Amino acid sequence: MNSEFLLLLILLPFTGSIIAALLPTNARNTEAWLSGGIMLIALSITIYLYPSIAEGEILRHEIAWLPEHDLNFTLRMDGFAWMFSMLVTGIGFLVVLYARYYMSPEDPVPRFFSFLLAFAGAMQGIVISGNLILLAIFWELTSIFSFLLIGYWHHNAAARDGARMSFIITGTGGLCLLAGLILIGYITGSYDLDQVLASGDTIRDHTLYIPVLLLILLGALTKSAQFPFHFWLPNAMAAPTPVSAYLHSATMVKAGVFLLTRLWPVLSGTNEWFLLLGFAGMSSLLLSAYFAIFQQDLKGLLAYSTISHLGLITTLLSFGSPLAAVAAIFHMLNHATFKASLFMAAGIIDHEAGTRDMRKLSGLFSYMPITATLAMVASAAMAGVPLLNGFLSKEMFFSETLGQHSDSVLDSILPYAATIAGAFSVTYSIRFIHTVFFGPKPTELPREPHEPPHWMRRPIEFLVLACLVIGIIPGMTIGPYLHTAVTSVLGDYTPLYSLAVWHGINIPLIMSTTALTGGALLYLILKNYLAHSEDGTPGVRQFKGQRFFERSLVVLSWRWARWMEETFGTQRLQPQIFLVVLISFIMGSWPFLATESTTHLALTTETADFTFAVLWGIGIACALGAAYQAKYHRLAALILMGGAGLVTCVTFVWFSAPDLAATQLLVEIVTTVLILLGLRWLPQRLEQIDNATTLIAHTRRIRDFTLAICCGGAMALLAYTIMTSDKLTETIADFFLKHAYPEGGGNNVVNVILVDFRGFDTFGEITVLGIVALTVYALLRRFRPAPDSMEIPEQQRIQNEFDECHPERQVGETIQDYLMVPTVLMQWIFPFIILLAIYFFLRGHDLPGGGFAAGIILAIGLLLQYLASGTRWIESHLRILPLHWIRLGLLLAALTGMGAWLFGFPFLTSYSTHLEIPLLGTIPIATALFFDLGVLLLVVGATALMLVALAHQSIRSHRIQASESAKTEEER
Amino acid sequence: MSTTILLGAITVAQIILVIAMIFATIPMLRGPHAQDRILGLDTLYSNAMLLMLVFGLRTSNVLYFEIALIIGALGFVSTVALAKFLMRGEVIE
Amino acid sequence: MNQVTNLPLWATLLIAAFLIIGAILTLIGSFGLYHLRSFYDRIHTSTLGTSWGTAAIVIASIVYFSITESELVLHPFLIGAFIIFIAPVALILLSRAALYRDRAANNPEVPSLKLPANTTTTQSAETQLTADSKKAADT
Amino acid sequence: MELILSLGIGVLVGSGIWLILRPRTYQIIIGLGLLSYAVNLFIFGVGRLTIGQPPVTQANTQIDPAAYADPVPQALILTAIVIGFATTALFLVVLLASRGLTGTDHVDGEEPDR
Amino acid sequence: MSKLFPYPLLILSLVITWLLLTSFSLGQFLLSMPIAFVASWGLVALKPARPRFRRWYLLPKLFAIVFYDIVRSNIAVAIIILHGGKRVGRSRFMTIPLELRDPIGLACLAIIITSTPGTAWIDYNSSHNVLLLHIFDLVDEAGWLSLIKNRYEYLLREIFE
Amino acid sequence: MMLAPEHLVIAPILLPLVTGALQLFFDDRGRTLKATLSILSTIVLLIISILLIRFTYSDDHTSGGGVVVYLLGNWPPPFAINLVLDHLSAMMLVLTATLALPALIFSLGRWHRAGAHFHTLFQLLLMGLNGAFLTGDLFNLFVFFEVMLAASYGLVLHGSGLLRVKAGLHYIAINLVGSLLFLIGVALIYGVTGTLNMADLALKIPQISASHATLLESGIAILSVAFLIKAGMWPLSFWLPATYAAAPAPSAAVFAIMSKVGIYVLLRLSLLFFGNNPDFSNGLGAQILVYGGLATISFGTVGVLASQTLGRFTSYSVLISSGTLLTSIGLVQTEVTAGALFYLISSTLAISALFMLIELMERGQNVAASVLAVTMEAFGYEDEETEDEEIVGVAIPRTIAVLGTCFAACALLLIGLPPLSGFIAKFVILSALFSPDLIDQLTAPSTASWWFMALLILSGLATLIAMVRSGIHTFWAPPVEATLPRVLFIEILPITALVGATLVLTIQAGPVMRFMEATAISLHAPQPYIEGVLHTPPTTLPASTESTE
Repeated sequence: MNSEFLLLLILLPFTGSIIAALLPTNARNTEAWLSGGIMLIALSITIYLYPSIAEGEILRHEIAWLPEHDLNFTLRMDGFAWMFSMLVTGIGFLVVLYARYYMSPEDPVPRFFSFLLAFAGAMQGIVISGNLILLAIFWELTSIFSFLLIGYWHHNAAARDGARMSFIITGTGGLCLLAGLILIGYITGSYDLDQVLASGDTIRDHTLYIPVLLLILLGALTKSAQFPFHFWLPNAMAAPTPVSAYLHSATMVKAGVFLLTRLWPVLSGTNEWFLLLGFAGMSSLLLSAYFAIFQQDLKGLLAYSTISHLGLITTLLSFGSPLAAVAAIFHMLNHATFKASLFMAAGIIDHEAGTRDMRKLSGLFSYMPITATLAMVASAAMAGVPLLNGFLSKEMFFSETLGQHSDSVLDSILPYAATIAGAFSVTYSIRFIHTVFFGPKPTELPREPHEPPHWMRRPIEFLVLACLVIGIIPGMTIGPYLHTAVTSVLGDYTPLYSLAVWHGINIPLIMSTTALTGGALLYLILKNYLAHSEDGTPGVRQFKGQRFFERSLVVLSWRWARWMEETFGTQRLQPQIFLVVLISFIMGSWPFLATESTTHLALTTETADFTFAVLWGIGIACALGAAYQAKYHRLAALILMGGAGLVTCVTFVWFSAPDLAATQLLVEIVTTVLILLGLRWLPQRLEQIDNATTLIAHTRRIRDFTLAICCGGAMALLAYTIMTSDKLTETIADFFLKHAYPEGGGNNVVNVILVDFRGFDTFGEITVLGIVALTVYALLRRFRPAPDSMEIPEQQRIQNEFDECHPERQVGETIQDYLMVPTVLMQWIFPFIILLAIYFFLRGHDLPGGGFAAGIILAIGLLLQYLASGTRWIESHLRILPLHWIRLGLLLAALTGMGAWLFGFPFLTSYSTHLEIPLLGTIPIATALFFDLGVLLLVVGATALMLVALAHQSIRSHRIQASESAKTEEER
Repeated sequence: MSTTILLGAITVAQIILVIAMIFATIPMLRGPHAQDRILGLDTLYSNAMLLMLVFGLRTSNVLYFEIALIIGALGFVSTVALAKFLMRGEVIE
Repeated sequence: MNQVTNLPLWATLLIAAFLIIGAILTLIGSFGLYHLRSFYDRIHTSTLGTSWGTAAIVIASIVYFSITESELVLHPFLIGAFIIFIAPVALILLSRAALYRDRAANNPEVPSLKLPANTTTTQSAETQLTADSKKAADT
Repeated sequence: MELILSLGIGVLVGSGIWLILRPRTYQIIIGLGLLSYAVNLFIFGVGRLTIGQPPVTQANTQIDPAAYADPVPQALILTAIVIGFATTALFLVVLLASRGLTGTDHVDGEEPDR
Repeated sequence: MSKLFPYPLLILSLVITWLLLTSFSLGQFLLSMPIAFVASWGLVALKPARPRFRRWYLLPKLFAIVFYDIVRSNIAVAIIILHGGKRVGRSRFMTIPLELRDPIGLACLAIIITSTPGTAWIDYNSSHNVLLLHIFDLVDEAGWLSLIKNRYEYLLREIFE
Repeated sequence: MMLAPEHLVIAPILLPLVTGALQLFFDDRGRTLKATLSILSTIVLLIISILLIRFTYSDDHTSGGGVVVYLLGNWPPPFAINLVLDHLSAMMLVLTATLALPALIFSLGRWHRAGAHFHTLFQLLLMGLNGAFLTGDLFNLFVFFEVMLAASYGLVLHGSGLLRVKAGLHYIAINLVGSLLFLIGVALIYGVTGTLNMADLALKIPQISASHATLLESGIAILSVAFLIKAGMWPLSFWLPATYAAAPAPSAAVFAIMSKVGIYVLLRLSLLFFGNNPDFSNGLGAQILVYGGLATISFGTVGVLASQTLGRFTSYSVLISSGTLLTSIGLVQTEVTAGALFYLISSTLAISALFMLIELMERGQNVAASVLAVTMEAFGYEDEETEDEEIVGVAIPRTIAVLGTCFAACALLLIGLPPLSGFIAKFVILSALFSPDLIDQLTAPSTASWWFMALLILSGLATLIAMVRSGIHTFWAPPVEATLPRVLFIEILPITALVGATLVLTIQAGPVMRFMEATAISLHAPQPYIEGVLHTPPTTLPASTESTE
């Protein structure tokens, strides 16, 4: 029953977040009421759940999500989770209250509260998820929402940079964490937390322990801002102060140590764990405490102190002893209380004084005595002054550092380092208080400071009270709760510990005293320096983590990436084609090289026919010639390509493929004309001008030439092998040959295949043709020729000028004379070509021919008329609407195919019969004929559309040119 | 007897025609002017057409006539287009 | 491969003769194309193939198929007819284009334009404008 | 026969590949033309070569599939020819458009640095 | 009738062509009619000048002459080529003034001249009605002139004008 | 019409075709009508696809266990062409329609006016895609590839312009070469097997004679190069970023699935041809896929980081997605395949949405500015505006808020961050790679698996860096008012719809994954497919059916 409340704990904040996002911009109070209410409800739920938790019960709530992959929406709450849940909701409530007064009325608060609630939900999710993957999900969600919260004031560059940096670092950590958790799942066979917690030994003994540990530490340390990933936290201080108070004291950064504690039972206790974690924790503890002293920004100081305190917790966890773990858990709690209150205090100071720069702030005590007092108590807790909660956990820490953990240098320097760090923390705490509240009255403040609204102070008051109460009577206040938390983590290993304030005079106490006096002395020494120094730690001031991060990000993600992109990629076409060809060559010939069996290359010359050989001699010469001429003599290359095409066509005839030969020939004619039409728009290419042969170009040519020869050779071999290999006994062709006439109703098997057996191919093929025609049309509508080919061709200019020079001639007469006789002939041929098309169309089913050939013939007939009479003349006489043909063709083909549905047959089922018509005899009629008619219509339309669209460019460019020259004349 | 004569004649005719095709190809390759190349292509086309007619005789199959017919009726189109390109600089005005 | 059916001897001889004649005429024509130097000479030679070269082979096939199919197969005749009517178109267009190009290239072989009237302007415009047009030769 | 045809295919492929590796769009279009001849012939060769046996059957006779050339590759080539024609036409127009917009006929739309 | 079939001769030749392509049977003949009609549309749409055959009975004569000339010049040209084509200066251009102006007549002349080896139609100048020919073996300029003028042009003018 | 429901199988091909053809009857003035027609047709297409996916669920339609075979021309298999609907193809159909509808709606904002025949080309692209997914014939696949490519050429060039034409030229050139390779491959396969039907091939390939085996391998190798070009495997993929980035937004949005066609075919054919061959997973082919895929992910990662514009960035994401899928296919494990299928859907939806979104984002700013944003950072020009100490936030206009949310969603999807399906997809692949079941077999995860995991995470990281970079510059860099783009509701709607679809995918991850697993199992054990195809009888005349009964 209680377990369903767990779901509520998650759902409430997220629902609230959505509602908050939808509220109007100025609904500051509503937002605050909503968020506060939600936090309060969640807090009450948590409190309500305590009795069952205290009995050691573990609440579970499970919803199946992806059970196959063991990813379920499992919620689980034990004592430790409960404690964190209290922090999340309790401090969350206080922060909302504080934020209500902190945020300016002009701020678009819906976004703020929405993100804040969502963040709270995500944090709550981390705390109570019972499935490792679910935990990772919430983990990343906290990164995302913290990014959004830090970047809340995104008009501020610092906020953007800080947000980005925190997101990139914690996000990366999260991805690593996910990998680590998946590996844990791999090792333990489950992602379920309970199951994982039960298999600690399996994990520690596994070969993958080190990678798992590294990945999980990466996740946790980045999140908790531990050295060397600490630098994002100070930059995240660009966030609004409530965000800092919530995220950077109590929740977000705590997630890392939370996870470490959660997995402490299964991961800790090894040497690697101690060394890695201890190093990171110690470095953070010491360095950040030192850095904190030199910060001039209040929040910067607090940020570094946070890193330092988290370092303390990390160090404690690294020890692997149960007592240290207790101390760690205790310190998490304590740190949350005093740090949150300090952040809020800093926010108040900032709010009231208008600056957070400690060089400008001083003597504020007289303006805001209550706030000052509160801040003083909180910082005393931070410094570890007795009778405050900070002292207790720090004392535990000191005593733990004395223990023996592993045989290493780290171990022996631990107590000293801890003491020094303690001294530093005293120094920065004193500095915080002394600089801000004491000393002369401030002079350069933007506004007159005074006490904040008292509801804004309430959260601080509450937290400071907590510090005091816990610090004075720990056993009665926090004791039982801490115990619940500790036992849930440590289980049977829970040690005996005491939360007493006074343990007698022992080494930890001496260490504490040393730290307190040392810290105070250090402050006295540094005081004057600090009052005017630059922001940042001397010596490493130049070395800013942020700058380093940005630089390395730029280098890594930009310079190197660009370099790699250029090195391993290309934008040029030639290398791309080269690679494609090369790879196909390698892949295609690999099987031959890999197998031992050499393919029999029995050169049988006896069947070689002299005529055929000579024919291909011609073909080869043409192909080589075309390859040679294509650069400088385009027309020659085109002509030679025609020659090669002709040889191909003859080859088709030779080997019994009349249909192919006809189609090949017709297509070749149209292609030639098309290319000729295009040739006019290409630039002049002159051998003498750009025949530059650099060494690189030369090498490239040799390389290409080699590849071309290799591929040619390979293809020749491949072709020879397959042509001479045994003929298959059984192919689908047999079926076609046998059924073409009886069932397809046609004798020309190729045509029956095209319109019936594999009519669907033809269907697709004509669609391609149609699409291309449309594209060509669309493209040419926007066509603009290059300036140097815009003018009318030179020939026409000369001929027109000639006509102009002779008064008895009219302009254009040369061309008229030129075309007069051919035009007459071509016009008279036209009906015969139409006849030929009809002939080829009608006989296609039985003899070579068919819709495609007929269509092209018709298109060529039209083309001839264009050639003879010119576009304008033809279009004034003959209205052909190519688009009309295309759509009719497509529809006719489709409808013919669909006709079969009427009879309950699949698409394209054909029906053929032989009609007895008087006088005409039997005439084969097949529905495929209509399909073929569709093909014909489309082919005519598409071919004509392409040719005509291209031909129209000449007229258009003349027109453009004319209008432009007219324009220039007007300007004169 | 007559078969041998006929076959011989056909073979000879084929060889002669294909040699004629070689002669037609040479101007295509050699030039020197575009018009020479075009003329070569035109001749190559008509030679190929004749070759196909003869091939039809050889296989005694009427089917190949259609190819010859297409070359005969439409093969000139490329030549016409090429010629007009030379004369006017563009094919369709 | 040998699908040639038996024919009467006279027909065989007739067919063979026509075939050889046609082929040889074509060969001569193509040889001329290769051999002759001037484009205008070449034009004449290519006509050999398209006139009697074609005609002879067409006749041969008409005879052959008329006998084998035992009906008058005039089908190939159409090829001849098309060739007769169409070959001129290509040649006329091509030779005029060649003339233009030769004039533009100042080829001394071709006659410059002589027009009976206004001889003063016959400083032929076509030849006049050739200086910059040389580059257009042989695209 | 097979040898000659294979050589022919090889040379067509070689020339075609040489051309498509060249920098000028026109060379590419000619190269693609040659390559498509080669590929068509290759597909054709896959059906094995037969002389004088076009796949045109006689009506109402018993059909021996071995007596005819394989019609399937022929049908495939017909489709391939049409598609090849269409795409060549498109490529041509695109190269013209590229030439018009960039002013050069280099495949990359800009003259390489010399 | 003449609107529907403006070119009866065309229809006729289309029908004949169809029959040649297919077979001479009644069925094909019937089929050829609509097909020829459809095909003739192509020309009708272009509206070229209708040929007027005034003395069509002269056509056979023309055919015969041309046939004979083609055979003759075939032989002549073939011989010249086989001799190596060494005829310095004998292949030349010549201009011929014409009187024939009918386009179809000119087309016929062009066909005749071009189909005949040895003569080539190079250029025609409409403003002066002058024909530029190229003669392969030009020995006797006057002879060629009269050949064209009297043998062909005269007949063509008779037929078409 | 007793076979009416059966004919539904061909509807995804015919419907777009007929729509496209009908649209040609109206000229540009009838654009509204065309648009209406397009939308209606695409909606119907979506409904049909969903019906079809239900077909594959219920087994009572055919004997083939969820395999529905459509015999075109009513010829008995395997001779003629047939369409095969199974889990995978049905899924791809639904995905296509799901992408098409938003893209189409988006185009109504402005793109469909940018040139002629947009709607027709769009519909025909759908026809090509659907045909490629449905066909069961190798050569017919070529034809539909060409339909798809031809339409895509048109759509890339739609609107013309220097950038598009330049990219289009490369795209077309590469794909023409690819098509030739396709033909060579198909020819070789036909030459040694004598069949073109995929199911029949699956039967014939194991029985092939030794002398033909090398030829077959060579043919398959060449064929797969053609598919790898389309799938965008490095180093055959350089055309892809330029093309996709240059394509108009709605076109690019549909293109998101085009690279997946190559993947689809590889998946289908490799498992169909070699699924029964236990050596396949260790063979060279699988290795090429795995390592090629890894290389592709790496290259995509590099490209994502190096991109100056969002368009290129998204295109490189396509490569990452392709690489991930290729590797997954190459690993030949049922579980991984299932995860990969989930990933396929998720990443395709995300990329599609992003392509549309970036168009809207870039509409507000001039592109030069966003280029500058990156370079500015690269060359260390710091923003000199830290003086801005005002502690008042800036209200975000609603448009920006919606765009920003969508952008964030796309980012999460592509990076693989929770809570959207991108995370689930990556998780599912990874958890399948490191499946706990492997422990029992005592087989350590292969080296490839480790690399795969590392690259998956690295690519996510790179995407994160790049997306945060551009997202911040677009949405957060001041002043917001100046960059407020004019965006129509119908342009935002499709993007949100796609993002919503991924949300559904996330919540319904369980059922979806079960479907994917069923699909993966059927792919890895293709016997039902083969039998389903080969044993489908042609329809007999209704009359004769009665007589036989």
